[in-house]
Amino acid sequence: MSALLEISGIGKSFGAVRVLSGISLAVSEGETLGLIGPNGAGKTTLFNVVTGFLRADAGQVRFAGAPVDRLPPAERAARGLVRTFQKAMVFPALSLRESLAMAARQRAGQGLRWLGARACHQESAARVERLLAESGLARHGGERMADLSYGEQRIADLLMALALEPRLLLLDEPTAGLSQAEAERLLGIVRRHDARTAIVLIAHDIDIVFNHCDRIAVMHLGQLLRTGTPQAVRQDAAVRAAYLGSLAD
Amino acid sequence: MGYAIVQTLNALSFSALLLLTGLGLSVVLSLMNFVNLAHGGFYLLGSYVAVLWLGSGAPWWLAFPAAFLAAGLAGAVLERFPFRRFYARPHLMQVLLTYGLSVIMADLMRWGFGAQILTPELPAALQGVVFLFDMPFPLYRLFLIGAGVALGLLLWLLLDRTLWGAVLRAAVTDRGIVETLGIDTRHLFAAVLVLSAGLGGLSGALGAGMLAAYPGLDEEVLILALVTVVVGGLGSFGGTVAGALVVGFALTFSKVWFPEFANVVAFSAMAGFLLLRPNGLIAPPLRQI
Amino acid sequence: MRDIPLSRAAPLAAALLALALAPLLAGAFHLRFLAEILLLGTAVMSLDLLVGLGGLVTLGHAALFGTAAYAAAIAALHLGGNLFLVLGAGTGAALLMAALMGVAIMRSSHLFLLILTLLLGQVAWEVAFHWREVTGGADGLRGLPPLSLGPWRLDGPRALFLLSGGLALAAYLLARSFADAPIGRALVGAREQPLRMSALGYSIPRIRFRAMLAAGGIAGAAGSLYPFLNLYVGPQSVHWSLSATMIIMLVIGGVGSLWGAFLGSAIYLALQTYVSAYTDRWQLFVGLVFVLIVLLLPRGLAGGLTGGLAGSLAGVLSRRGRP
Amino acid sequence: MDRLHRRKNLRTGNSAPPSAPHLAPGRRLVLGGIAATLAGLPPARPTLAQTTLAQPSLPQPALVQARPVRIGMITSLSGPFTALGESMRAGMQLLLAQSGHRLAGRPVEFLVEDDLARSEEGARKARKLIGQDRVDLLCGVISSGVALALRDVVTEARTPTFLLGSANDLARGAASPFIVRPTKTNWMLGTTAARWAHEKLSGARVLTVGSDYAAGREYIGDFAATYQQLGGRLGRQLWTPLGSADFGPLLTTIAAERPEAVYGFFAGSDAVRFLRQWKEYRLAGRVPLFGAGAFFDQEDVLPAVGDAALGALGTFHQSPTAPASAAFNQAYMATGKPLPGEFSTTGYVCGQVIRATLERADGDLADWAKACGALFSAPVETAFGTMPFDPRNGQAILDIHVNEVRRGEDGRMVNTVLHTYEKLRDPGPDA
Repeated sequence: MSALLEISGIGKSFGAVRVLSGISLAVSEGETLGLIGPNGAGKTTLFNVVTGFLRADAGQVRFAGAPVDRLPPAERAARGLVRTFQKAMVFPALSLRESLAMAARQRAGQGLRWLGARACHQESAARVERLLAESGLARHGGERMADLSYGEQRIADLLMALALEPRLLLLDEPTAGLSQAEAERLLGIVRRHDARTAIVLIAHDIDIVFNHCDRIAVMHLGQLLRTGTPQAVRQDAAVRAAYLGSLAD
Repeated sequence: MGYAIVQTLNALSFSALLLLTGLGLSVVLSLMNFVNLAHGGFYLLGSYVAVLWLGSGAPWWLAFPAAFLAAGLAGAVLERFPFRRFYARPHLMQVLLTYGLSVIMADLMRWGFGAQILTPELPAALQGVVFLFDMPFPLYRLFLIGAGVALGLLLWLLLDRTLWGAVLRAAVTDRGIVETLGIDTRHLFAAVLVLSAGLGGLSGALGAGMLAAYPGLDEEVLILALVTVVVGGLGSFGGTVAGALVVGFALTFSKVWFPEFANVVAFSAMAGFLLLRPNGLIAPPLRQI
Repeated sequence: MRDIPLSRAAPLAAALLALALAPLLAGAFHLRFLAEILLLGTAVMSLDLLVGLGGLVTLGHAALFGTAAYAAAIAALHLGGNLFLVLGAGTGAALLMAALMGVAIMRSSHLFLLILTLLLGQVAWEVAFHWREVTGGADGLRGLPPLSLGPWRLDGPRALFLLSGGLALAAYLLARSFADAPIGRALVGAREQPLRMSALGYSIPRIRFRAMLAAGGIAGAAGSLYPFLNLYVGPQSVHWSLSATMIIMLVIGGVGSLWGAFLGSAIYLALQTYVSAYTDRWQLFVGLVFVLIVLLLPRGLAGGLTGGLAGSLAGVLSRRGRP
Repeated sequence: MDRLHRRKNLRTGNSAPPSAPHLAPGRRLVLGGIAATLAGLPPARPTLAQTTLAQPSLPQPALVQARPVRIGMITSLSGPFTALGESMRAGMQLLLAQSGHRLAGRPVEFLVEDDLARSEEGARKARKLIGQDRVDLLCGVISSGVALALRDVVTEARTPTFLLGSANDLARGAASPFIVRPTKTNWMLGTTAARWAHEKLSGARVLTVGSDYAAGREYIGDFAATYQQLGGRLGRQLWTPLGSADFGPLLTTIAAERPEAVYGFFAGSDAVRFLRQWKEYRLAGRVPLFGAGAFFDQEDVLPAVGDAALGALGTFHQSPTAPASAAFNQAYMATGKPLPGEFSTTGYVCGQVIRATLERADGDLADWAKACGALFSAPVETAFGTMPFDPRNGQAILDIHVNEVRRGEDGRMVNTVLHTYEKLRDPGPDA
């Protein structure tokens, strides 16, 4: 079975600074891949390249068997390659329900409808209510996003991504700034929603990564250091030296 | 031969005028992220001051510092209230506020200086002409080119090569850090605005010999300056220079080659250019995420 | 069925009542004046779709409005003043122009958009100003046939007022539905979090292009009737200074509140028409009013009114709620 | 000071008696007007103060003499023609002051509205003056675009109008039985310039350069047509957009063409810039310069260009050295104004024609056809000279002067009459 996402030979520089060099990586359907590495390793840049927010200098990205390098971010998202951002990016003036509806309508291909809006509203409503119920945020549905707590905003951010029914979800530090319990709750929502969704997870909390991921990729100074099962990675000498070592001491 | 040289000099002199007006605008835009549509008003005020000064019999060369001071003073007043409260606001609000102020300034100037077209009496030293291959070119325009180059250099040295300029650039990047050093950034920003307004007035004084002074000129100049700054790409000194050259040459040579359709050609060319390069000639590197 | 909230129904009812009563009470000049306010207000409201919802400030709106005006006038000169013909020609031309402006709005934003649309508007003005055989050049086109609908001539002030009122009302409902529809919400989303919107699979250029088409269509419909107020159309209706005037009207009325556009155009035109008879300094007056509104009521008079009303209402309720 | 007195339009000047301003019942205070308009309400009733101040409105014909005649003027008090509009108003105000604010025995109320040089604005102001202020007659307008926009408005309202724009069409296709035109058409100036050029330059190749808008096209087009008819040769025809900031490129092109003579038309700030740069590029004195109309306007252009226009020739229906305008010149300058130019004289002449119309109709314009007939029956003595009217289109038949810009005794530049073409009559509807 071929991989869902195939990255080969990605390189990227900002001016004289080489941020990514020769990254090759594959993610298969339903898999959860953890992406770790110290600050400045190039994890978020890799996300930006994969989702089309940055254009790579070299290399290729294939998603579901087709090259997506020339597609704009919106087009990639529409194909199921969905991401979140390091900081919760919510629409402060819209309510939680409206925000989720925005994602749900886009998924249904009705995001730019003008006339016959009533029908769109109703169609997306069911999916939105299901998401709200799953996440336990139903009672906040009518509140403006700006009025939600930070943890709730992060969950709302995730729910928007889930409303798109992603095939691959790229989560960029979804648990940063959250308590352990909140983080577990958030990842639980992802898993419960749809087990077939592949996930790439960037997180600084090593425990979370090792507990939730099937495989782990370690980045350091723009290069992919090692890919493997949590066990293998934990025991890798190079990884220890570059990254885990400081934690293990 | 002479024809081509003189037309090129025509373009250069107009570019110099655009540079002078554009610089004032781009200084506040690039350093303080403040859009000042009242800049045309500073320009026209400078023109009027210079016209009156040159007609008064006082030493002619003092007309330029006088125009700088008059416009700078107007800028200082407006900086205290209400510009200062709008530095952190979105561009739309700045555009609206300063546009309203420019309407008020324009009407006050019409009140004070009348609606007649006024022109300066240039000193004899600037009235001469040079002949290049038998084609006449006014000395005054050479003076404009010289002034444009000199002022551009001076400003660049001030902002790029002095401590004051360094502090200023630091304050733009991070206001907080500079304030912890005990520097009052409010004064710093006020000084930049006064400098920009003064530059507007100075360019008005220099440009009066070419464009005269009358109600409505402020708006015409403002648009040219805005186009210059935007075509150059916001927020860089080199961009404004490049923009002035592009706009000056486009406007001049469209008049040379298609006199009847000069504006259509020049505007379409600039619009087309902005469609192809939506961030202008020299866009500062920007990381969105 | 969704209920229409009272806050929305009340102004609607008031508008209908005013439309019905005005022709009985106002004189010929005032009716025509009101018609002008309504037509310009409609154009300003369409601008509000871009500025208020999308945060996209353009200086090219008069080009849409004026292109429609010229197209409608030219169609009427050659083919007669049938209302639907005129509306169709004007709106169609405006949509074409909006498609051109749409390319601009897809590609640029902020100050760049402002200048790009200014340049495009200037090109449109140059064409109207110089294409004498078709547009009459600086002198404009006069002697248009009056509007007609089958056997009825619609050239009296009352007919023009009712026509403009009907158009304004229809345009308001249309704009309202745009703002509430997925496309309107997407436009707000693209303003607030453009990156997030891209990540949700929304193509921001496509959202903006469609918004420009919607705004252009509405402005075009208003523009097509505009020449028939005076049976004349001139190049000033395309000039960027009319775009700037529209922005002023919008800000006075209140950015983001659709009905504020009508309030803004009424106040601006009334100032311009009445104050100028009393003092040469009327522009000073308009400038001061404008600056004061920007300083004190950033959400315009509409925002100030509803904010003030809602505020006082909330005050009353909370006082009552106390034991 | 009573606030009613400060309203600028009510009275024509300081010489007006301070008592008893004539307020018609329809006139309202600013706020009342705005409020009424916003609410779509009918005109408010006059307030108590206004009622007591106002003349009792008595519509009986016997008292028509006592009722004030209301004259509405539409002119540009902002926008590109501001200075011209102020001059036009000043000329009219001077005539009214000289007449003691009474014409044909009736007191005058003079209302001025600003058209911003925008057609739609002018049309709205005209409708306001007609529909709300109930003026008896209208006059004014600088911009021909505004004049053409007003044509149907005043014709439909059947309001007698003295219209001062100069587009040829105003005397031709756009002529109207309700419009009198006490000023020139562009054709009159363009064609006489061609005749003069033909007589004096004996077939020189003339390069034309013009501001590319309606008036420029007419001035240059009529010149070119007549000049070629007479057998003259034309050189290159150059056009430049209205509102050009820099004429350097154009003047360099002209210098490279080495023309035998240049005929041009510019107005306002364009004229000032063109002439100053004409001198800077050393074309002044080397190439004969012809022009027409506002290009060398005495009040608007000449004071701003120093001696740059010295020796230039222009055809114009106005000249400060024309004998007919001597009395007006003196009176105008006595109010502290400079030597008058076209629009101050036009404003004054317009007043003279309005006065003649009212006097010949015994102050009663109710029967406009009759009043108009009386006006057209005999010429009117004006500051433009003896002015007969063409009854076909209400267009004045004018003497056109060829002016040379000369240095006057006090050193200032003066448009000096060299020659006069008498009784120019626009082809009118026949054209």
